[in-house]
Amino acid sequence: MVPTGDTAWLLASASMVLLMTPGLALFYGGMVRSKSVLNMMMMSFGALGLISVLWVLWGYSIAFGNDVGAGMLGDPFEFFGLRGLMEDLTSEEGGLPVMAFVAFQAVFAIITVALISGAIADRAKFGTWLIFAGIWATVVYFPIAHWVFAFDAGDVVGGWIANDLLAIDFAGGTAVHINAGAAALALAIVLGKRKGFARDPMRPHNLPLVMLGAGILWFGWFGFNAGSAVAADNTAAVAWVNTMTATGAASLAWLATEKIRDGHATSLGAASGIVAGLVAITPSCSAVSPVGAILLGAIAGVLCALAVGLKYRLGYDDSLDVVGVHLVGGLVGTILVGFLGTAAAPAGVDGLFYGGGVDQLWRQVVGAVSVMTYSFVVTLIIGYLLHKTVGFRVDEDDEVSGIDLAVHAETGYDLHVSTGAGRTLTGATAGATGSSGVGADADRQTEGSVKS
Amino acid sequence: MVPTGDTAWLLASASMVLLMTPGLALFYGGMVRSKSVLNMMMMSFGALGLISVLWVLWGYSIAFGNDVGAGMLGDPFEFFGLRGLMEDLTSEEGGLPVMAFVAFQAVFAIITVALISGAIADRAKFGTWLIFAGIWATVVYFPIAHWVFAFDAGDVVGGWIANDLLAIDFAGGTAVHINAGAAALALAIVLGKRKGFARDPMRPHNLPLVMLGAGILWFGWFGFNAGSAVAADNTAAVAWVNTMTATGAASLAWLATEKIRDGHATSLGAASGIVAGLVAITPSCSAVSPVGAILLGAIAGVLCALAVGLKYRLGYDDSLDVVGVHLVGGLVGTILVGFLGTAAAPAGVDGLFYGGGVDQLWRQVVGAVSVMTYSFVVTLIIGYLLHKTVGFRVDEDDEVSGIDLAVHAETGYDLHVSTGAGRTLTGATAGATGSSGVGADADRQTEGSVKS
Amino acid sequence: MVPTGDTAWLLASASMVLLMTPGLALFYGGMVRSKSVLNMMMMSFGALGLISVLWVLWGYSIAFGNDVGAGMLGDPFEFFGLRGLMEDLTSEEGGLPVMAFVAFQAVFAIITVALISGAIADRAKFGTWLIFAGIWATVVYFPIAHWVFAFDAGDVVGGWIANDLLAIDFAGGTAVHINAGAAALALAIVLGKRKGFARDPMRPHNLPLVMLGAGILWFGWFGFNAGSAVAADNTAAVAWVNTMTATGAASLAWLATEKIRDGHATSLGAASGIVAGLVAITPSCSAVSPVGAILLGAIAGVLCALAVGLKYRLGYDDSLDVVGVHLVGGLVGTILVGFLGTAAAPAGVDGLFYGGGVDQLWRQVVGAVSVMTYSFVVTLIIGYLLHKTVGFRVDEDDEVSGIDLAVHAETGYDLHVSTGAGRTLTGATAGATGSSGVGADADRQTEGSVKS
Amino acid sequence: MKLVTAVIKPHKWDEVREALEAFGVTGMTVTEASGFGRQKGHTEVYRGAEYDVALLPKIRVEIVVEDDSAGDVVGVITKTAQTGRIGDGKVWVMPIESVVRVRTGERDSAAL
Amino acid sequence: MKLVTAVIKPHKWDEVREALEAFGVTGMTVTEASGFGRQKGHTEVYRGAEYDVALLPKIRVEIVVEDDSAGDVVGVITKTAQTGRIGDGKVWVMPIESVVRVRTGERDSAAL
Amino acid sequence: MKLVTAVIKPHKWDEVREALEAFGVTGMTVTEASGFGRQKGHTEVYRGAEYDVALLPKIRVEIVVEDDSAGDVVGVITKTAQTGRIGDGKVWVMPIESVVRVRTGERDSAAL
Ligand SMILES: Nc1ncnc2c1ncn2[C@@H]1O[C@H](COP(=O)(O)OP(=O)(O)O)[C@@H](O)[C@H]1O
Ligand SMILES: Nc1ncnc2c1ncn2[C@@H]1O[C@H](COP(=O)(O)OP(=O)(O)O)[C@@H](O)[C@H]1O
Ligand SMILES: Nc1ncnc2c1ncn2[C@@H]1O[C@H](COP(=O)(O)OP(=O)(O)O)[C@@H](O)[C@H]1O
Repeated sequence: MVPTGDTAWLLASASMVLLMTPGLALFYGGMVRSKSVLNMMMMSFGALGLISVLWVLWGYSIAFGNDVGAGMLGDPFEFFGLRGLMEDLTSEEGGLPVMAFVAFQAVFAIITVALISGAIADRAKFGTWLIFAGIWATVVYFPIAHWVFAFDAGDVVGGWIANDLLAIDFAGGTAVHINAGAAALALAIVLGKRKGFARDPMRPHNLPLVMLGAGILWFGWFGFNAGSAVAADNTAAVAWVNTMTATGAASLAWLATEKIRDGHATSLGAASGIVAGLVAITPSCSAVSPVGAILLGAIAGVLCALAVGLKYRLGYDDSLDVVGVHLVGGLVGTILVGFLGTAAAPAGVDGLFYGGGVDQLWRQVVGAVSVMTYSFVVTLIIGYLLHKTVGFRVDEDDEVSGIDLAVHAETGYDLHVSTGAGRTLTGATAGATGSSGVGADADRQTEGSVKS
Repeated sequence: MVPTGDTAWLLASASMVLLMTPGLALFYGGMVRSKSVLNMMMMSFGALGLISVLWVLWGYSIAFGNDVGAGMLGDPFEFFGLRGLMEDLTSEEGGLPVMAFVAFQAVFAIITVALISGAIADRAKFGTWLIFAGIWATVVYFPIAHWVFAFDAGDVVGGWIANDLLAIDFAGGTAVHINAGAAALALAIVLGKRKGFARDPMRPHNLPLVMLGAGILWFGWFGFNAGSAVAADNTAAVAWVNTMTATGAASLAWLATEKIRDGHATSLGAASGIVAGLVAITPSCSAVSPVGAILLGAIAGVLCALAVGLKYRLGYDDSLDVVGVHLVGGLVGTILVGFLGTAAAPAGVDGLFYGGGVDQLWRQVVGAVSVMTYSFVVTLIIGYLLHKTVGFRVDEDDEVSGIDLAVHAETGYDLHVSTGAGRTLTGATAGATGSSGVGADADRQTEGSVKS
Repeated sequence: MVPTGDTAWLLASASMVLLMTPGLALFYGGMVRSKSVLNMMMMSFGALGLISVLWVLWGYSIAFGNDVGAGMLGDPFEFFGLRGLMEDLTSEEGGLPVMAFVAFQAVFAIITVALISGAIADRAKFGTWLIFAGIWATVVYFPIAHWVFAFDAGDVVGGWIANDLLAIDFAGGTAVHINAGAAALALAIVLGKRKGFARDPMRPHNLPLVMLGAGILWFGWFGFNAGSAVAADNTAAVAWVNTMTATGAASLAWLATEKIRDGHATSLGAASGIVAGLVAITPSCSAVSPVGAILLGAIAGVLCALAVGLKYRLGYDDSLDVVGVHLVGGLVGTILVGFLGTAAAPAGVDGLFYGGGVDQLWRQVVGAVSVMTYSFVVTLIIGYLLHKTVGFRVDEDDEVSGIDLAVHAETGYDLHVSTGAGRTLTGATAGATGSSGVGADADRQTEGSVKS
Repeated sequence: MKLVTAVIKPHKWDEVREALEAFGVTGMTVTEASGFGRQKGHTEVYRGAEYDVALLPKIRVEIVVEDDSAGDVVGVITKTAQTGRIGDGKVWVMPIESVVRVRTGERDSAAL
Repeated sequence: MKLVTAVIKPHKWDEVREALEAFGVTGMTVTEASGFGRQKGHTEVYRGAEYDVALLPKIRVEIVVEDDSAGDVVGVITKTAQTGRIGDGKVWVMPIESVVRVRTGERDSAAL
Repeated sequence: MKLVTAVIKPHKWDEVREALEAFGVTGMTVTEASGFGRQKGHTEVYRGAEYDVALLPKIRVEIVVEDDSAGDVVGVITKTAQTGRIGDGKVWVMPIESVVRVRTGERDSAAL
């Protein structure tokens, strides 16, 4: 028999997490200048399209296929194309539909890839981004998901972090955030700075969009974290409450940091604090108490608010602060489990502050550092290879005049009161024949085109 | 006993599908020029208000009342006003609350009506649109929902497509998309072309809004498709995964088509591909394998990308491509079930490519063509009647200067830095008396009004 | 054993209700002028951060701790920091995780606070708003939630409205809407009118944002109302359907009122009608039939549409009509239960029109008036105290030039085609040291700064 | 040299541009403007409160021309932008002392 | 004929328009502009990075007037738009050679 | 007094402003404009339909200057805004009869 309550929650969660990627597209898209909003959003939407296909083809199998050696990798062929997974029953004597789990994990893969794009705003070739996304998912994300999320089950052997190291990463602080953050740093280095970085203003063009994105991310994150219980149970409920309260605390902490340092509490700060809190509570939401979550969130809010300035000091153009928010926030959340973890919480492990000594702490640090190192190094290699071969960066001219127009032949907004002044339809590529000729429509007035 | 897991999923799904209509309003609204964004959104919101009332009054009864003849129509009086449906139990010995099913099916009716509006952007009288929506839902959608979604149950007799033809339409490829697409074509013909169609540029005024809309639609569509299992079970999970992967594939395929044909992969293309994929997987999500879904999505993406140019060749102004995306996508998805269906999927039927012969194929074709023909013809009649009586189109002047101002006395955006330059409050209609006089407020400065 | 279906629905509902606050931020944010959109949104986001922490600390305990006297207040220390609530079981022999209920109720507290902010658009000090929010939640909302939502259970004694008065308030017509509406009126009086109120135009700067907000609110409200069944059962399903249909009816009724009175049916009217209907059906969704819900929604739509003009007559600047929509709508919905309640609905009580006499009616009136009076008086006191001490209103200059810039040092939009003309980065506060100096980055060009 | 400034209705802009091109004008500079004049503005309604919007959207075109073309250019614009209804706009001509093409530094006639 | 161009603070625009109407000006053309001058811009902060925004929003009004009204129109604007604080703006007057009403083709005085 | 009007490429604006400040210009008024000229516009594609966008974004700067600075100001702008590629823009100079500082009522040279 299928446990319908758990399945209902898992499917709802998966849907909510899928929405996070469009939410991220808004969050990121609002932060760039209006001339590159579409390209920014397209990196997320491109990841959404591509990874949803790759996951079905070989992603799930690499992550959750039977281990092929040392907890590093699942068998890519075992469930290639999800074969054999459409049957009704999943575990032996009844259990969740495997496909519900496939669904839930798919959206994690998607958003992890999309997160990286924040580091390379305004300047990446879209085609190269897609190639990168496919390779990166295959050689970085899918294996790391195996390390962290594939628990041993019966005969099936899973990943080393989950089963051997026993680091606690409830919903992906390592696999998702540290991973994406390290990759982001690598790509920011590979692509180099935007023209005018740290000199020209590159301020957000649409902050309501950023805040909407943050709101959607928060909403979806309940699926992300509470859904990671893979059941509609007490663990899910605790994760839910911790996800709320740590996030609230992080947002307040970020605002307080700004108010003290800059004199103003900003809306971008509130939105950023929300994401920082969400990131930090991701690995830890099953391991800390609600009061611990407040503390953890507040620490993450302060540290991430300070960390986003690093790029100006160190000189890498992590345009939308993926490092400052996801890498730093992921590290904070993962490592603090070693301090703030309490046996009273569902994960049942005491951290240093609760008398558990350093046992869990070192496991957390090893897990975090391993993922960070692997991700950074491999991403650097992939990035440089693509940069030297197909090229990863658009022309400087296109960057200056705006990547949306150059790459996508589109403009984000046309809010002019005039009725499209100065624009004229010159050709409508039509129909199944694929010919791009001028339509035969008598209504068509060819003198409408420009002969400049 | 109520199966709470199934109910939870059904209620969550219904909520998600309700959100699709505002999502559609954004998707459509962003695609028109800024002078008509509100009217575009209002057609969806108007449908949302109106159909949610009509469904309760007689819609549910026409769709799911006992058949009154040949599988064409449910008894409109049986459940008029949903009478008798508030009791606790639904099926005999326990089952889903009927009201949950009422809820879930309501939102299908709403969005189907709203979809049509994309064909008549910028030029329809809002009042006439509402009248049309009410009539169309009553004589087209509610009966067709009976044909397709009303399965025989005990003594209760349902519709002919579901029970006699046995065409597979899991979540409404025929009832929703082919239906709306055919109606859209009819209305585009009735209303005629916008002034300047195919000559003046009518480019999207807010593409981030379009992408947000597409994201919300995708999210809601998991409720649409996976919710159509009416249970939180394996079928729902398979539908979920197929809905994800077909959509991703369609989006990529649309982008590839554009890249090859026009030289640019656009954000509007990504958003359009998403919707095309969602439409095509709607009827088929329970019938194909995940790999089949990739294929099906890719085909839909390519064909819809080619089909949207047809309107310029054939000369009908289907402004936002309801025909190119919903009619074509619906046909592709419905008919491909006859080819790509596999007995390993929940629907359990082999299509032509899986050795099932043409048995299912002809059923799919007959179902699709029947719905398309009925919808097109009846819509044409309703449309012309309204056009000739109350009038369906606004004045040419209002169309040119902008329908938002003329019909709704509003402007979508006021982003001027100046503090509302040149605008002055002249009267505030106040209070329960309904008088529209000038308030007695001493603070009111009447010299503020314009005497031009 | 945990009832997973109910838990799944409750967690999904809680997530949906959390999203309502960002939705409200958009709804409100779109309605103000572009120079104060961020501040408007920040009042909601600030409430989101702050109340999510306070709820965990003492809010839940005040609302749902054992009563400390006369049904007025729960024990603030019993569950301080949610202590002891992380265990697996909730009721004696199994039941919902308490933490799921904690989660669900948390988001009610958050949005109630956020709702108030609509009354004080464009002019409130952000810091004071946060202080107010914390005090108000503690002395107004948490106690009233106890009155209305804390049902006696075994030895645990709850609030007086729920258990003694027996007024029906299914999801918070009194505790949330009348409460927020009365507080809004008090704050509007405390802060006074905006400069130029009722003379200068202060029209919505972004109506698509308003409509998006309304759509998200509607979506989330299904969690709000149907989730209040605290089970995935028939009651939830009835609440769902009533929430849909009353809202649809209210939206149509508002539009009709506008069309008759002003000659135009507006998009702001549609969005406002949606919210009015949602408010009115909140207390009543378990108590009326679907046809009763249509009537109730329509009445609320008309009355709220008329009520929003009152502020010009009476001279208080309830900027975004929290009184006209939430107080009036809340009163309408709460009191109409006394007329339209039917024993056939889940609440099982007949109102005046269904032969139940005035028994339920007076209970509804007493409940409504009590909450309204308490909230108004206490809010007035808190408001004046803050106004006279820390100050509640920004400088007139800042109000005129725009609160976003003055308070948050941000601008909502930068949609200029020019590449950020005239703006230059002068300093990036960097890193963990917190120093705000100029970075050592060689790429940094200091001649980029302005020496005006 | 002269500067011809024209304030016209937005939906006439495309036609005017085409007519000017046909006439031989090779460049112009356009800004979005709002006009106030005899043409009535419109009324907007938000929650029952009415707002008079006195300003109407216009397109403002600036064209630098040779002295002897000025009259013709004004004529072309006047003819093309005319709908005969209030609010069609104005065209005015001002003297210019010099004009430079930024790209080359060419001056006056050579700068056009 | 003269062209009076005024650059003023946005929140003064309504008053200026009313004063000009009262004076008898029947039409004007308005554009949104940004001003750079003695008035300091402001600073915005995004994630701790500060941006100097040197430009300030202004309203730019153009009014074609009869030669002998020019001085008075400038006076009306100067008086009404004055707050006495830095950044109140400038008004300048230029000669116009001719003006045409597009609707009718009327010229000069008749075109106003 | 003279009015110098410059139409330049948007990404050159910051440099031009700095050069003008360095030269001693204390104020200017800026509007966003669109230019039409030799420089080709671009093509946008929406669902396979191509749109020619003839207009290109430009920044339009107005500077009131003393008679004898006009030439130098034009020179500074021309030099700074030059990229050598088509579309760099134009600068033209017109006579001004008077200018007033709104804040003080000061006139002409004193108004700058
Ligand atoms: N004196 C003026 N100075 C500058 N612009 C003017 C003047 N009068 C009118 N305009 C511009 O011309 C437009 C049309 O003028 P209006 O009086 O409405 O109609 P018409 O020119 O047909 O009589 C106005 O909207 C405004 O932009
Ligand atoms: N030389 C100038 N040419 C054109 N516009 C100017 C000039 N100087 C100032 N302005 C305009 O006037 C506005 C106000 O000038 P500013 O120097 O700030 O204050 P004030 O005029 O009160 O001394 C500026 O923002 C700018 O728009
Ligand atoms: N005759 C003109 N009158 C007014 N503005 C002009 C004129 N010709 C060109 N411009 C402006 O100058 C800009 C650049 O002109 P263009 O012909 O494209 O290049 P270039 O000046 O390098 O030859 C145009 O976009 C337009 O804004």
